[in-house]
Amino acid sequence: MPVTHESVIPLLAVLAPLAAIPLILLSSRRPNLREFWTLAAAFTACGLVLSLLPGVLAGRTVAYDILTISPGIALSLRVDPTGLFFAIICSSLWILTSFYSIGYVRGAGEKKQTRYFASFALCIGATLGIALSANLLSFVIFYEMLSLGTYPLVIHKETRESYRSGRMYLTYALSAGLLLIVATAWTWTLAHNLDFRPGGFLGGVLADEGAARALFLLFIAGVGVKAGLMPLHSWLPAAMVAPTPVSALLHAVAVVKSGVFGVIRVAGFVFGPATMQAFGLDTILAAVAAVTIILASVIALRQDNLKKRLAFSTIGHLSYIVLGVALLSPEGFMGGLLHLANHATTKIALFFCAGAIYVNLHKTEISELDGIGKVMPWTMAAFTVGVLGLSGVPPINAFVSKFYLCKGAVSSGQLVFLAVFLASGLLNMAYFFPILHRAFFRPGGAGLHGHGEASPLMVVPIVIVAVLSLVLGLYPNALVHFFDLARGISQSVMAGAAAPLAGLAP
Amino acid sequence: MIEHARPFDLAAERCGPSSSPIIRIASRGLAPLIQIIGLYVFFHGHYSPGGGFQGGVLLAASIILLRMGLGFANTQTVMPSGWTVPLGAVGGLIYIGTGFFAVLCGGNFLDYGVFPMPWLDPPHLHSYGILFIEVGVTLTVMSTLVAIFDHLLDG
Amino acid sequence: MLEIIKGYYAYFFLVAVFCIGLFGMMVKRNLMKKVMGMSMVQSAVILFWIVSAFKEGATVTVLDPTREVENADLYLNPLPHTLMLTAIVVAVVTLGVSFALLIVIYRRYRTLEEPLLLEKMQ
Amino acid sequence: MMTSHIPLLIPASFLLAALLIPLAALLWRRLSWLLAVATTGLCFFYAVKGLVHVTTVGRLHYHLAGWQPPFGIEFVLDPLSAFFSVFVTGVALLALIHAGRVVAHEVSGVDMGFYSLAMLLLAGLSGMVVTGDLFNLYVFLEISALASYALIARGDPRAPLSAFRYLTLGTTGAAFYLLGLAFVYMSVGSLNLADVSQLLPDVGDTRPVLLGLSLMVLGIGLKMALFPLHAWLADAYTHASSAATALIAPIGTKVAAYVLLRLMFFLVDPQYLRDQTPLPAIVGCLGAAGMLWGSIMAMCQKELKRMLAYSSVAQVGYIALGIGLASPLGFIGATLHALNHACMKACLFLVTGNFRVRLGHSTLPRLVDDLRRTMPWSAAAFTAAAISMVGLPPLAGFFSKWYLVLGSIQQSNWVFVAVLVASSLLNAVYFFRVLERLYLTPLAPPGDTDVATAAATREAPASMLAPTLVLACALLVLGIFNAWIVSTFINPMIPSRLGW
Repeated sequence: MPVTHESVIPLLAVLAPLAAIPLILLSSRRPNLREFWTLAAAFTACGLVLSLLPGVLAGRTVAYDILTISPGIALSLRVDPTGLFFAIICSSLWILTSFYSIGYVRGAGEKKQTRYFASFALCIGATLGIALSANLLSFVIFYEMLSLGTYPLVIHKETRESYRSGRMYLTYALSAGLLLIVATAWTWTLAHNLDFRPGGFLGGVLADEGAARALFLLFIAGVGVKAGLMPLHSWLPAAMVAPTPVSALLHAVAVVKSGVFGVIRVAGFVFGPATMQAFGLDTILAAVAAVTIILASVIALRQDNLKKRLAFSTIGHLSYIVLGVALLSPEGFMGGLLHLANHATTKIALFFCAGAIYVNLHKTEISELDGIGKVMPWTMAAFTVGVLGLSGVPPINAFVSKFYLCKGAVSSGQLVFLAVFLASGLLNMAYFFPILHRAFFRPGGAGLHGHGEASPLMVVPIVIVAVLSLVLGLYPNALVHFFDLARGISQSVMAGAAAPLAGLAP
Repeated sequence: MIEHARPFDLAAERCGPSSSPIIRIASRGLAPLIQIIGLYVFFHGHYSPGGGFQGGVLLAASIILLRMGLGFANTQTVMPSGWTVPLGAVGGLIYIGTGFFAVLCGGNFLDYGVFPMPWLDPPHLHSYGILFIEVGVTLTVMSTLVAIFDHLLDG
Repeated sequence: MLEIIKGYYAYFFLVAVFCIGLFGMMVKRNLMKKVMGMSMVQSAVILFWIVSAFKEGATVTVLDPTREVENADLYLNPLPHTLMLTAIVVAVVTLGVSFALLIVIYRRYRTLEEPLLLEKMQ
Repeated sequence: MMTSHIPLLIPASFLLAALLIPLAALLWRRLSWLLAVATTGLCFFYAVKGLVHVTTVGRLHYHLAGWQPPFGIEFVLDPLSAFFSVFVTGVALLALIHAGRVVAHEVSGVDMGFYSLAMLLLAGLSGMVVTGDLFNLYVFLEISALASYALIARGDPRAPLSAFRYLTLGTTGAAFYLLGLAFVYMSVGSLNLADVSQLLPDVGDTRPVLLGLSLMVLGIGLKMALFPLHAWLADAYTHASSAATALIAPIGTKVAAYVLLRLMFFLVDPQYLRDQTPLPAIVGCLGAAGMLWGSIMAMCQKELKRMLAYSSVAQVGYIALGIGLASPLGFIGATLHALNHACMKACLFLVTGNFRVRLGHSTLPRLVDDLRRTMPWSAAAFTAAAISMVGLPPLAGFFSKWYLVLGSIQQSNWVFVAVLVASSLLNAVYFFRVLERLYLTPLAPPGDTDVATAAATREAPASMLAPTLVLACALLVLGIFNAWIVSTFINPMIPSRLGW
């Protein structure tokens, strides 16, 4: 195991957003000061997380025990490459979303903004906690906090429909949390250890296949709700009733990604490839993921509401990552991890555009989007970049991860999943390109005269995210070494923790 | 339950002196006798059947006999109604007091052996210790029963 | 069969009293009858303790000069008797409290029949 | 000198206060409340001192009136009883501080009676926790029961009948306990708990002992409102005055649970019980059934206090489940849940008291004005307690459920695990229903809105709000330091005979 240092930075990174909550609540009368607190928290969290990057690249892992929860298990944070990978995505995109949501909330005139920003900060704090948690129990604790933090956001509009989807979200999230608690307790009884270890720690402990399958299903059910696996996905489209920045960051990046991150932790760091192979668990996971990809893409075809279509496309792309993990091949695992980052940037661009269109033109249905290309050129350009990326067209980053996913499918010899990836690429085009066609090639509808771009506070983040996707597409290792991190992680997991991370020189 | 101006007004109205002189005179004659028997039963609780509880009941019976015979208002001098509940509390306090007195004298709660009475050997100390307890019990039982009678009358 | 009954007739009696008491509490609708059933249950238990202290041919535990002191079998076991003094006091106090409650209920609702009470309370 | 007297001082000073209050009330009306709070505070201090002494030095044995154990009554302060006496007196202290204004507002007539009875109740409860003699336990059981009947009877018009129903059931329970004790006494010959547990193994014919034990468990189950024997609880807690409920609800059933712990873990060897007899399994299954039934009933209640009463039945089911596991993890889970639930339930009932004093009612459909603005602190305390009851991690409720799940899985008892999950979800349903009512502006205007109260409400007075907030913060502290609580206080309690 690489040498572990004791340092308080991971704790500060998690505490930064949480500390902002009381400040936001106190300064509810002065919006500008309140927004300043959100931005300050965003920048500090991102700065702290990035400051950890050189250490991790050089192979050092940093840990911090907050307190012992129950004898033998501590609520502790540990910055290993996987945790840092997810933390970077969340904290960086939080900055962009903060700017965007300030523009959005003021543009759409939302009420109860203080509660909005406070629960936003709580969610991000919990997500960072999930990313950096060192063992299963800390993961569950932050997981439950995230479920609680998201509830006020889902019911933000306080209409009857938002209450209903809020209740549905809560039922799914709480039952998932409870299943996870039971699974964690079972793991503790079996292995008396909950700390994540590359290559898994349940190797020698699981005796019979039935128990292993039951435990795996418990974990996947617990984590799969947030990862939008098919039978447990129906809360995600319902949660689209929330304001768009919430859908953008939470239901495209933070909440659902923490579900997929949970799948990565369970598959890679609790069970480990060897045990999954031994008990045939990977085929279960792969089958569920493949079905989800195809079904989600097909349903997305028929959705007229823009945000619902994006939601189903998110469900599909999340299962890309799950399928990548289930392939149990180094390239597949790496492809999944990369897609975690790439899908985040592209999907957040699409949601931002949907938000800008709503705020600017008050249009939510796709059939109303005729000719807005001329009215909102920058937004629709970013939208095009996002769409091309998700369909797997080369210059944008989603292509890189899809390429490695296909390579993983080929190297693991399961060509059926290769077919699934390619078919879903086509389906992506099938449900995204009509939107582009309507926007650019259809004559402008009636109410478009006199409308320009949305406010700069919203358009600038959209363009930044689109450019980010493009840059990451051309230089996958740019800025934050996503590529090296992903390769290092997949090697360590596949080799079963034998290969130390030292060989990860930039 | 309408509250009268002063407590026990309703009781005073309801329970006037008895109409027939025989009862009035007999109750005045009998009451002291019952009280003496009550005290006798109380004091001889150690050797013969009896003790604090039974003594208290007899004393209460005599007071209630007077209440019924001579009327509620006239017998206030014997046992004022307002005093019944506090007197019961005082009885309990005597019981607890002897217990704590034993603690103060260094022994355990209710351990009469440690009472600072050098001229008595332990067995006698125990019997006199019990006596203090019995006094408390008698007082409590008597006043509680009279309190029940008064409050029932009072509606 | 006979010596079983001869040996344990007290216990059969107690079981009968206990069951009658429970039956009374459960089935009777009048609250006062429930209180009677309750007191039967309590006295059955108290008597059960007293019966448990019985010894063949033993006398009450008061020093009798004619009998020696060392032989314990000649005297009944005093402990259950003393304990049951307290249990009797407890039973009396419970009866007292239940009667107080019944008086309050009667004063307010003018009836002690449970079905009528429930209607009046709606 | 004082520490050796602590086991006695706690019940005795409560009794002393119970007798002093009628006299004190003659001098000045408010003095009875002050005396009650002062005595409870003193006893809380003694209990804490006792707990510190027990964990550092060792057990405290106190022979009443100097008689040695097998004959005389012995008060014992060991880790379990010290732990329970601390949180019983602590919660009672907060409830009594809160009761100051509520009694003046709700209970008609002289409030001396309330405080004197409250002291008597606490004397009985702390006596039950401290005594080492089984018959003395019965006497204290009856004292506390009688005090609670009287406390419950002074409430709204339906209170006397529910108090009467509680009285009949409670007395039958006590009669069963006494009957069971007769069997145990006849076969063992001693009444001192430690003495009996040593004499039991070499008792030849074990049938009467087991019958006696099961009768005692039945009696205590009735006092503890274990599932099939809980009929009295809902009416009793709903119709009593909110001050009485806030005092009785959190600690009444917990002390009965303490007695059940004593009977099932210390009187008889739990290992033997679990292997030879179905008793722990029955208690566990009744607990599980109670958890489901209580939560389901709580879901369909309109009135907040009745809902909390049914949720009490469910939470007692958790403790019974822990006891039913008859393993160290089950023991830790049951004890920790007794502590957590006492604080949670006390906080919830105090908040209900705040609502009743300010709004005049606590029926859910009529909680019209969003209390988030008018009573922010009470609503916040209610949210903290609700989240802890549902069992979400940062707060205390999660950790006791964690131990219960661990214990169930260790015995691979999947039924209990499923029931734990299901009842946590049901808890979530009926608590979030109330939270939604508190925090979100209602959609359809409910039928009979008494608009008058909407404008008049303002935050509860400080003397009622302070204990509520202390309890809410206590939940967070208990959650965070639960590992320390388990390792320093609960582990030394586990009976040595219980193998892992």
